Amino acid sequence: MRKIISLILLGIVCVGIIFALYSIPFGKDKIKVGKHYIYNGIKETGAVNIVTSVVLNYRGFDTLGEVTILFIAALGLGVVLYGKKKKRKEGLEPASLVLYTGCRFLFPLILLFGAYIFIHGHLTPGGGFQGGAIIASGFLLSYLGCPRKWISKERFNITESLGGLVFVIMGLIGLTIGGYFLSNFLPKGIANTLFSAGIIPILYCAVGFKVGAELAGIIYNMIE
Amino acid sequence: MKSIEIIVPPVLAFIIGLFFLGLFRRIMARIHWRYGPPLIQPLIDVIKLFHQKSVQHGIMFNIGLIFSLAGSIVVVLFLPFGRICPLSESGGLLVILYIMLIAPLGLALSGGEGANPNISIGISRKFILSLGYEIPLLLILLSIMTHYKTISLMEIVKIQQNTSWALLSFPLFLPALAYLLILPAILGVRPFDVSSAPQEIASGTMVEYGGRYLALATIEHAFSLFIGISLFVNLFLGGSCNIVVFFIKMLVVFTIGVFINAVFPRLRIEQAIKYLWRLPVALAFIGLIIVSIL
Amino acid sequence: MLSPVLLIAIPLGFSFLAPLLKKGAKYIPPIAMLFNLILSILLVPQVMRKPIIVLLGGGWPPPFCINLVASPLGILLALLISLVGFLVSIYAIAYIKEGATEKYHTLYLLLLTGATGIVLTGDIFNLFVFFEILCISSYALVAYNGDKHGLESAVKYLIQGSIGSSFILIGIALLYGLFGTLNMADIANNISYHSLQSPTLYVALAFFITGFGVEGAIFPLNAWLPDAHSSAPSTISAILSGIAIKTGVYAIARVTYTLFSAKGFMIFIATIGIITLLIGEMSALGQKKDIKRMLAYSSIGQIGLIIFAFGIATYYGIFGALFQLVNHALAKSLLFLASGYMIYRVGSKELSAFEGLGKKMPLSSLVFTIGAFSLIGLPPFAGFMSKISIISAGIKANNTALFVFVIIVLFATIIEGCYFFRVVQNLYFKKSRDPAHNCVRDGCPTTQKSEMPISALIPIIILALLIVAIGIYPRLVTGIIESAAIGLMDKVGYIHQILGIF
Amino acid sequence: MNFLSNNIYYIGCFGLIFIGLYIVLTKKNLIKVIIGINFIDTGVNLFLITIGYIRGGTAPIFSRPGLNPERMVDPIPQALVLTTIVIGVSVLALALSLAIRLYHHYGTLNLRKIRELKW
Amino acid sequence: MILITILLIAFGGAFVTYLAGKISGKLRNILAVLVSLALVVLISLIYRREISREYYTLPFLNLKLILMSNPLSWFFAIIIAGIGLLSILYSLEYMKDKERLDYYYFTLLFINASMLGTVISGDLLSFFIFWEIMSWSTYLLISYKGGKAIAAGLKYIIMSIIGSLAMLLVIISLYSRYGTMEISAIASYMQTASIGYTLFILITSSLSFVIINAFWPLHTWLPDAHAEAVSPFSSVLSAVLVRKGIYGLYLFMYVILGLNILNKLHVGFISFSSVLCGIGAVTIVFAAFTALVQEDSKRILAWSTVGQGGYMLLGIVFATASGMTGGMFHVLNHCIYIALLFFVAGAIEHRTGGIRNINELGGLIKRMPVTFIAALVGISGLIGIPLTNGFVSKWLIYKTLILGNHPFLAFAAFVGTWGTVLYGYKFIHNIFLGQLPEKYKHIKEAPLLMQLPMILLTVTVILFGVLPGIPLRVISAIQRQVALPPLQTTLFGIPKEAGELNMINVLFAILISCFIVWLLFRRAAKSVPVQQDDSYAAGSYVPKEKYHYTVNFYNPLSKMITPYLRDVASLFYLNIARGTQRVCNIIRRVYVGEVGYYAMYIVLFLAFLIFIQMFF
Repeated sequence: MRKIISLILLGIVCVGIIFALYSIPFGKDKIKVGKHYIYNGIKETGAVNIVTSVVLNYRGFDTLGEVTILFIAALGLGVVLYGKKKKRKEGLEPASLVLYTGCRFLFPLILLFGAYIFIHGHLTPGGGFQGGAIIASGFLLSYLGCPRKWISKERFNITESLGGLVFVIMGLIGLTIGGYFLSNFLPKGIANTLFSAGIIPILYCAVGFKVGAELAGIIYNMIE
Repeated sequence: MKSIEIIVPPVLAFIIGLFFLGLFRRIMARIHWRYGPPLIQPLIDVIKLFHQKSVQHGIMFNIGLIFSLAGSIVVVLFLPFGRICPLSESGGLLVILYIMLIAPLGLALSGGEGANPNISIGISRKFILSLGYEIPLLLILLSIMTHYKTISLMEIVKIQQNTSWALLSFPLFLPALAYLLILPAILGVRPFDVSSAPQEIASGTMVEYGGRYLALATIEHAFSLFIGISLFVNLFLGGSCNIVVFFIKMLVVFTIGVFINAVFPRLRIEQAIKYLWRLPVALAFIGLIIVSIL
Repeated sequence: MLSPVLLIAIPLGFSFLAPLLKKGAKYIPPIAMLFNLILSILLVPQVMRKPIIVLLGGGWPPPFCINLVASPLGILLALLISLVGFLVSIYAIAYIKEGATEKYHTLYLLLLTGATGIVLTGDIFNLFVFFEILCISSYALVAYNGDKHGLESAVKYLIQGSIGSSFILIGIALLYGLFGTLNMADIANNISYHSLQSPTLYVALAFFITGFGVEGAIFPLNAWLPDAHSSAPSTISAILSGIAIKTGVYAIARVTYTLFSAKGFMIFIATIGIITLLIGEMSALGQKKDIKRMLAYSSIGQIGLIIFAFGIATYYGIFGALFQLVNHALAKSLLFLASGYMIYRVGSKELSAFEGLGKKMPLSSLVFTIGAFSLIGLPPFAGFMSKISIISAGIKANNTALFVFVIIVLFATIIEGCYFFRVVQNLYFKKSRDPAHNCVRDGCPTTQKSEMPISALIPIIILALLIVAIGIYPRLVTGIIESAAIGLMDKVGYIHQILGIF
Repeated sequence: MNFLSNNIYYIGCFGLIFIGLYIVLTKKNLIKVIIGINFIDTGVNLFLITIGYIRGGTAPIFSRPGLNPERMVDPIPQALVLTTIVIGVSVLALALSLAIRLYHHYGTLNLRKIRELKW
Repeated sequence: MILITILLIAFGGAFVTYLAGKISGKLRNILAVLVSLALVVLISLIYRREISREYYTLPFLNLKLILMSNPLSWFFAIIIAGIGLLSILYSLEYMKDKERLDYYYFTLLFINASMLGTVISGDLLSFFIFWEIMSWSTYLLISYKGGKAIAAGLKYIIMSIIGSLAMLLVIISLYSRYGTMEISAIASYMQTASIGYTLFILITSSLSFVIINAFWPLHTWLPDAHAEAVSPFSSVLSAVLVRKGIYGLYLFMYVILGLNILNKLHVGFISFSSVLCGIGAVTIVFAAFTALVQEDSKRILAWSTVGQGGYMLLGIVFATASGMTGGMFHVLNHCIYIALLFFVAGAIEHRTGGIRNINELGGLIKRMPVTFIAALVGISGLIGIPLTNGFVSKWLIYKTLILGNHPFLAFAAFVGTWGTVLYGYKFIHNIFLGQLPEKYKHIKEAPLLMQLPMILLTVTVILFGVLPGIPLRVISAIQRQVALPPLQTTLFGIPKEAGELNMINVLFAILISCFIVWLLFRRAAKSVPVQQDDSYAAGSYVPKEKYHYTVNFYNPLSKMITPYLRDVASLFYLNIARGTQRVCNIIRRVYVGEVGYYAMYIVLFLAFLIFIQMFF
């Protein structure tokens, strides 16, 4: 019964969507505001990766919100899982040597790769979130592979907070210097070089650290 | 002249009322095939009672009774007696209706102070009974007042004297009939004497009275007889310009009442109410409807 | 440098700072909210003259970057949020004792930031992001108590909320596909060139209303509300009821008025509002046990009233709606806060446990009564003024359907009266039944007064005073509400202000 | 067939959304419901990307000179999707943690049994 | 400025009294008395002022708040202030050892203040605001005692809210139509309104007044509320608050609409007035007979309050000089004697330790003579025995009814009066007369502070009964205000041209006859006081406990009428309330608790939206 009703309802919605999508043909060029970004993005922000310039400059405020959401998720996890009985996995078998060594070997590499991703966010595909996720995967690996080598949660928290603060403070500095919140007050440099695009790399670094720390923290919380 | 006008009606009412009381016993006796007491026996009784010592129960026991009698006297002052009506300009029939309340209320207050269960029962019955006859009575009075478009009793009498008796005029004979039917209840005589049933509740309200109290109560009874009958005469028989004619009219009405009294047994209170709220109310109601439509 | 962006940035900064402070975290929300409060009060005169458009990012003209619109409406709501947020956070200092307190305070601040962002932003996707900030932090906060009910309601809230968010996102995507822009003024501009015939717009509007309706608690999308309100900590219930659902309503109003200007659709909105009102109030009357649940249902009812007033679609209607929104935020947070410590003291949410509490907690009971009276709409409290303006708007609209709705509103008011008076008489006129039953926690002697701690008392007294003050002197708020209502009605002006900035 | 090939992406993403919705509506296991929500999220994200797509377009990155800006896909949806993914992840994480705790309290994840709060 | 001063003193005084109570009880009592005294004085000062208005702008919806004094409002204001003062005086002793006195005095003063506000407001909005304040503050005081009072209060407040919302509808509708709330302006606009609209206004607004005045189908709140409130407040409730309904009806019918329009409002036989008359008549009869079977002293009085309202209605509905005067005068009279009677009931309650069941009492005349006299005079006023004030107003009303050819209404009124006689006597008999129960052998007369208001009121009852010209002059000023022909009056009654009533004649007649009878009585042989059980039992043993016949006093009658007195209205409302509860309970089941359904609601809503948008 429930299934039938669900199907009927979804059918009606589906019909509506089909009607709606008539006006939005697939694959046609219907970019409006985006075009502006594509044509003026490099000039205005100095970032070659237009997506990055959108993410951190044109729509930098969204990104701030996004960072905040991740932050909230981390905090929320802390709230929800607070007071859960901590069961140290005593009977946990230590990982095999290969795994252990592999993990230890890979861990810095992964971190490095993540850092690369977010530092070069304005040049290549990728950025703070991607880099942060990679870093977090490194921590996941280390948690799985080397259970004894856990990094204290406090540090994650501090990194998180600092990352967020850097973002906000950069925005405020932009407000005081450039007149707009998150305005690009640093010199834009030459396009397609590492030290270009003003504050975008700095913000991406902050985001990268923050996301990494947060995801790692989430993982930590979940595992515990 | 004015002062005589004020003094005459109560005195006459006193005399006529006591006479009616005597007459009442006399006629009853004749109907029962025995000699009755002399006609002035009530007067003698009253005088005698005034000289007897009695018991009393408190201040309200006295005041209530005094109020009661005084109220009756005032009612008499409001009723046109022949041509005499001392207080005709003080509110008319509506005032009479309300002042008529003083007498039973005073009696009830006085009796209530006596704290005898018989009295309380008597009072309770009396009030219920009065509610019983007041409803048709009110309808009757209303139809008269509505018909003549006045609330002044003097006016009513005057109009009747100019035209014809209400008893004989078309819609008003119905209320008149109803009045006759409830007259015994108004007078408090059998079949409606359940409130003072001597055999059952030892005369009800009267049970604690003796001496001057009983005397005053008797006088009050006399007055109420007078009031009930004279009201009928004034309302339906066109009153009279002449005291003698007026008296004769009263006598006729009274006699009819006594005959009814003599032949019916006492009704229980529910029966009385049922009786009063059926035929008389119906008659009066129909009369009122006709009057108000006309 | 009094930029409205600070209303968002500073609390965000503070909340990032909060985890570093550990014990001191509980003072962060009051400070941040006090800052917001002062800032928004300072901004009011400026905004009343001319809305401030704040550009973010590189400062490119709209629609090329996100912008904040500090219109009278936005500032009014921001003021409300910071005021209620400030007071509730003071209350929370003493109230929140157990659990991950510093996380609580941070999340709380973030929730308010999200709400502020929603009311200030001029970009539909940014609105969505702030919406998510608000929602996700409230999911977490609802579960804060960590008991089974809190978790259950949080899960339910989360499931419904995320469906709603997805719907919003679909709506955004449809609009973006149609117009290629995310700026609300720009979209509105485009829509007013299009006639509203395109089915895409219909469907997008449907998605928007459904999505925002989940947070805005319109019937039948509000099933999360009674659960969440009743099982969250009282401070959070207060904020959810006073702020969170208001932002949902704001979003609906924004979408319908500014974005779509769906005039013909308004009567439908009014109908939804009336249904919500009826269902909410009647459920509240039916809920005889759990006081917080009753209050939650009452919130549903009040939201229905607000939405109904928005649906009248005249200036007076919007005025009444906003006025009611403000009053309800004040009164309902007052009620939740007052009931918070009452529940704490008697150790039960049962209505019957509150019997005779008027003696033990005289001030809390008094303010509870004031809040309840204000909600019923009794003069001289604030709720009366707003209710009367809604009713007068409904009658002035000169529409038979609306007139019938007004009568239903009056009927609902009666129901409201029934259940609130039930509580009031429990507080004052019933003798407390079982002494042992009353004080479970704290071991307080039963005869003794056990009023709230002073830091919790101050906010609720301030709220009560505000309610009375607005009721006696409505000019306190009506000025800004009037210009907010004009602003919301004036779609062309809105577009012009934003797009015509350069 | 032409219709299908033209709209295969739309069909795909809305297919995901509807499957997700269907799961949420009919399944009673909390984990499944969470998965359903994730389906919806993914579908919506795909839809966003699809809307910004141009047939034969390239990524909007001027990694080397001479790229044709006309052929670049819309960068905005990509930026948006970045945000929505993060939101999805956050919700997912929170949902899962709630599920963990809920299981502790109720001993079940059957949503038909987790209904102490009602009416 | 005097009007705003009055209001400020009234409201401010309430708050100050409350705060003073936190310092010391004595200070509070003094303040309460002073405030209410000041109100009486101030209001007396504005007597004879010509119609005066004071404007205060409410910066909201562009409305002006107007305070206005005119004869009508003065009439009601002085009643309110006077009864307020007396009840405060009375409370000083009565409430002495009760709890939460600050609250009590505060609320009582607050209610008085709001009632004053309603009568001196010159626009409908402030009228409504004060009205609502009055409603809820009254609720707070009705429920003050707890116990049964809680339900009574709830009943009251719900009905009162229903009424005031109806009034709100009217007010807002008038406002949206004419853009003003000023009574005089609306009155001039209404002259041109359509019949239908006028009827709507009249019927909807009178709903509220009918409720507050407790007319028949909507009376159900009153008996409970009056019986359960504390006695000084019951007197305020019954004397003043309830009569706000009459004020409101008068305001809407005569001040706002005026005679011309009222006369137009009829469909065939049935006119608005005739419907009201019917309600009034039913109220009178029903209430009188219900009071008859009550056993609770305050409940009897409460029902009598219901019933007497009918007389007022019958009076004011007929826009003749005598009817209107009678109605208004009856408001005043009823207020005086019912306050007196509630004071009496309160005094008895106070001395006997809260006994309200009159069957348990008896013989108190010996212990509480002053109270007895007060009760006797009060009941006489209630019945309308000549020489009490109630008589004059009833006389006027009857006269109007009879001469206006409404014999059936008059009949109802008369029957009601007879009912009143019965229960009035029962009240006195069961409480004061007869045997004094053992346990009350040693109770004292009511304290002096409680006697004082009773004595004052007793004197007033007689005074207005003998010299009705004094209040009638004030009332005729009211009539002039609404362009009705005023009734000619003399000091002792009504002159011959207007239908002759002369109370001084009646007074002398009664006094002289009493004197004569008393002389007769004095001359006769003396009597000996005896114990009450002596004569009944003739010396033999009777149980001491109780032989005073009180229980079920009018047994045969009650048996006959009780089947007809089932409070159908009350049951009906109860069923409505239950039904609503049930419906609410069902509706709340929408929130089933299973999240799948909730999700389905969401999708359903979406589908529904899409559906209707697609196809409509």
